[in-house]
Amino acid sequence: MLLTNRSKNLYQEVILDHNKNPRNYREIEHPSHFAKGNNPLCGDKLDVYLIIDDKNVVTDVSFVGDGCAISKASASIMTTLVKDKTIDEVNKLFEGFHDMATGKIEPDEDPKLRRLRAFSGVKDLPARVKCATLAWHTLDAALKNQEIISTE
Amino acid sequence: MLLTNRSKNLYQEVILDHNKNPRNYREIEHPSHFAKGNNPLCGDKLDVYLIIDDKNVVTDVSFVGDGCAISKASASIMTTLVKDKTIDEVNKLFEGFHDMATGKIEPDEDPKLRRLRAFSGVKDLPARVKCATLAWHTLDAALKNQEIISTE
Amino acid sequence: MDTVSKDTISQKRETPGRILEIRRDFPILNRQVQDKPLVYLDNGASTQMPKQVMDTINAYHEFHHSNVHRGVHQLSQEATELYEGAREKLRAFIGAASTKEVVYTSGTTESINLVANSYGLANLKKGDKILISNMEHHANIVPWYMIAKKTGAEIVVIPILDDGSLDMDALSELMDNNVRILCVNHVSNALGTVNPVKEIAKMCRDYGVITVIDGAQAVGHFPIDVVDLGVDFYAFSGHKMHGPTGVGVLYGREELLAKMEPFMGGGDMILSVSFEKIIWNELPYKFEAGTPPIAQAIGLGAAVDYLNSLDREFLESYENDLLEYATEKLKSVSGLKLVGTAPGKISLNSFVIEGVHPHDIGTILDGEGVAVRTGQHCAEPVMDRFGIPATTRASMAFYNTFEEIDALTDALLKVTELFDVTD
Amino acid sequence: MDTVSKDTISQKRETPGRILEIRRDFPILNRQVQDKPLVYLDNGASTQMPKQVMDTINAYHEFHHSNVHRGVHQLSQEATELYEGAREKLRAFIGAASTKEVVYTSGTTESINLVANSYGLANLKKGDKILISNMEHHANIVPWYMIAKKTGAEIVVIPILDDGSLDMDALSELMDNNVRILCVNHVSNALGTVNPVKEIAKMCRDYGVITVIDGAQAVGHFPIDVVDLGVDFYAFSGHKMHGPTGVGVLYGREELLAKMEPFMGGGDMILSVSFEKIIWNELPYKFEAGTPPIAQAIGLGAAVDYLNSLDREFLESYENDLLEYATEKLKSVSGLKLVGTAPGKISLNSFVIEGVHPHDIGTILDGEGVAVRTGQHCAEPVMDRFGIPATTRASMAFYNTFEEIDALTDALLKVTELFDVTD
Ligand SMILES: Cc1ncc(COP(=O)(O)O)c(C=O)c1O
Ligand SMILES: Cc1ncc(COP(=O)(O)O)c(C=O)c1O
Repeated sequence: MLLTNRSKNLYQEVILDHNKNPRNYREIEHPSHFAKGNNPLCGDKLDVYLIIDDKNVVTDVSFVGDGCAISKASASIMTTLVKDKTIDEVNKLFEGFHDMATGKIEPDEDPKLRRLRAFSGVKDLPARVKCATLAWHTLDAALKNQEIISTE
Repeated sequence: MLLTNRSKNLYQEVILDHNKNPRNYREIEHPSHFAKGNNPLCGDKLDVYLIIDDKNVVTDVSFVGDGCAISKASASIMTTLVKDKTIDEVNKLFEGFHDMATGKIEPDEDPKLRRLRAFSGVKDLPARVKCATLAWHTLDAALKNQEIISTE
Repeated sequence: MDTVSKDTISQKRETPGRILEIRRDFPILNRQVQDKPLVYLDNGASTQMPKQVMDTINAYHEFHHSNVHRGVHQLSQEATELYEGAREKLRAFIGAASTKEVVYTSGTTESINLVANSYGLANLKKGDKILISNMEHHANIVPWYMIAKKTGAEIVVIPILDDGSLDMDALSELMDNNVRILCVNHVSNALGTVNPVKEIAKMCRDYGVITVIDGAQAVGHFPIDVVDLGVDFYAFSGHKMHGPTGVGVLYGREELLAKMEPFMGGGDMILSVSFEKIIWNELPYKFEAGTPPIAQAIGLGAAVDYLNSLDREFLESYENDLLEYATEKLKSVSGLKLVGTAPGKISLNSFVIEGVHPHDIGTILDGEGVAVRTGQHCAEPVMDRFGIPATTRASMAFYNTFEEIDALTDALLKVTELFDVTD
Repeated sequence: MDTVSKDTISQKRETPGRILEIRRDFPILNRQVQDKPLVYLDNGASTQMPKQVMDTINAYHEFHHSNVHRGVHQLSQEATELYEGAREKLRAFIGAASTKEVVYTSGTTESINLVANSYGLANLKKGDKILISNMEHHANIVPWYMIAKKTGAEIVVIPILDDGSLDMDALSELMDNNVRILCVNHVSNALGTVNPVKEIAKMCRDYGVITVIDGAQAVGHFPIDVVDLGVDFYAFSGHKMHGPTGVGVLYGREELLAKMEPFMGGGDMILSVSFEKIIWNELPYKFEAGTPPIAQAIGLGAAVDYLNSLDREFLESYENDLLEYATEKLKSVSGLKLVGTAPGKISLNSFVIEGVHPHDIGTILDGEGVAVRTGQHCAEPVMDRFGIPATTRASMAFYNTFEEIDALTDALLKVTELFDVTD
């Protein structure tokens, strides 16, 4: 199969795998934080659930929703990364991820972004940046107690 | 004075004279027919008064109004021409004038149009055809008992 | 290209020379995208413009530009003649009785908003019904939603069948004496369906129902005759028929337009203005407030000339061949399901692929130089009707080739391979 | 051309080389009319377009055209970037705080209709007052007249002084707690008057009155800063600033726009649509229904680039010289009376000649190649105010020359000779 480099670069094994078998794909019955994310451009919809303990640590996190491979894999990988992190650490991760997806920094510049490197390809695809960041924006909204957000 | 041919052709002595000294420029107190004409494009306004006897003959005709030289001279000349004509004759004259002003016939083709020949130059000036025909359209409206008309 | 038998539709087909010649009129078709030749299959969103239209617009700007209607000077008269000349071309193009019935707008969307506001607002009240098909573009839904809110009228949805046809039986049943307005597109941009507008308009006349036909997707594909169709309002856009953006048309029957109040106010749509009293201008100017899209209207006239210069019957049958070929070819893609398989369709295929989101399909196709649209196509209710979040849409024009359909199919096979889709 | 002393304003003056160079950018200025060189003095109606803007529009059509916002493919992304890039240029051009405040429309007229309908209709009621200056263009009168009819609000006219200035004392007295909206143009197209918008806006803020500024005649002549001016809404058109027809802008303060309902409905201005519930899109998209004027917006962005590439301070002072020269020159024409002699004016002279109707003047000037506008300039109340049926208007742009003013004057002398006008 002769795919262009751009597509190969974007649709790496790790993304295809998380898309097919998303981790933490479930509702949490009594979340301490929750938000609905919405990307009207492509119809992506994502709910993010969180349980945060009194030490500001994410003790559980999950998502459900519909979306493209990029947004689904991004959500799945996000849940695996933020688990057991403090809110501060989560915010830093979001920031780093956002900078990488929009091309502001290279993934190699920050070791914490290692496992998110697969998404660095979206920076060349303005219309797809929102797919990659939707889960993170929704997480951010949940942490800030905004219940509905949309990325446009 | 070196005017272009077009302007010389349009602004002939006869037009300039009727513009300066319009004939039958007065109101008629008890007209049998009356109409207000209006060319919104240039703000020309013209009232035409008629007295028509029971033999369908125009026994008196007059106008008042504001307008450019073309429309004023046209109204003035019109009043001098339709006086003592039957409605049928007036309609024929209107038709001939209209055809000449819009370039459908040459003034020489119809001897009755001799005294209207000065207006044949407007056929090259689409924006001015309405000025030349406003008085005639208003006359026509008066004869048809339409009280207000506008040419556009 | 391989030499192939022309009869086997599932095999490769050769594009007629006449089409290849027409392609030369469209400079953008030479573009490269990701180092591959552009395969432009997004004509439903906007069509490309031939050199002839560009040249007309340039000549207008270089030699004739001026404001229209209000000037006695040469340029203004030329601009007015070109602008009004284009209106006459458009009149003939859609078979309207008079240029009074041809109102320039900024596009289909404004055309329909004009009808909704000028006709709808004045003629609808609580208890009245507006019938809107389930396959409408948002342009023929949202304005009515807004007017329904204001008037208390009720929107009633005309359902569609599983193949994407309008449910004509259901429509007959929905017709009653409370229906005032019926809104339907001539051609669905999401499904490709060509609706039986003439039949619908006949039914509406019997009930005294006003028809608002969205012709955005029709005008570029086949000839229109609004009188033969028997419709009341017909809306379309320049940029979907190889003309410019920023211009469109509302056709309306003179009798209706004459009674309607203006939509917008400003210069040119009035006969006289004081602060106490304003008198509206005559048709069609009553509905054209302010400086109109002069260059764009003239460009649209040139697009009409361009289409008229082609053999439209041939183009229509060629587009049918393209559709047939594409429909057959897409069958070879695992997991692909067409959305919209009505018997009468323009050359447009909407589809989903099991397990692959349209957005991913679009990105991968783009990497192969193939431009398709993915998403809801401004027709969310269609997506809801078919229970899908979005589709991928390959919408063709007469300048597309069989080879481009092959390129589309090849690119889709790469998608299914990457995402491991099996039937 | 004769060599003359540059200090004697009533004598001939030489046009600076920089201006002659700029003229080369405008192909239409080479036109011949009636076998004479075109002297284009109808810039108030519409300005001419430089080659640079044409080239941008052509390049867009030849390489990038596609619909915006909704596509993942390359062309759509390029078109979106160009279209949104132009918005950012316009934002900077008028000094707006955010692109959310820059709404594309089809022109000044639609911009004002948008405010009248979306803001006016929702916020006006019986007893409220709308202040409108007596020098407004119909575009800033008719929409308010329509809204006043619907809401019962009252239109109150701000008088103008004999020289064509706004009567600021009268304005102060008209300000009261029932005034909701004030409509005034930045520059009058009939008189040339530049209004003290900053001062007016300050007064309005003190009374909580919303300002709707018609900037159609301002943007092409001098730089604008909406934040410095302190206005609420500011409307202008592309074709009056050397950009294309079919596009304009409404600037609105974000706080106000955010609370307003959309004007038109359709694609792109919504986040989600069902027949039961529709959610509007964010700013500025909420106000941009349907396919926008894409090529035109991009062309307008190019017009901004073009203006920015020039030394605007120099152009402004050159235009002042032109005005001064023309004002002086026109004094030599028997029976000529200027209408509008306010201390602050753009390079525009409206005038009447005793005993000669403007329409005749226009035709004779056209015969000499001189394009002026004659009539009411869509500002009938101004004509009524000065008790005249119409004027002749010579409206200049930075590409006009002193020699062209001479040509205007010479042609006017022919008029007075023909019509035998004496002082
Ligand atoms: C002062 C003024 N306001 C508004 C307008 C209307 O602009 P447009 O016709 O481009 O909508 C014009 C131009 O005709 C104008 O000069
Ligand atoms: C069926 C249909 N109706 C209406 C529209 C709206 O047209 P425009 O965006 O040009 O106003 C479109 C195109 O987007 C369409 O496909």
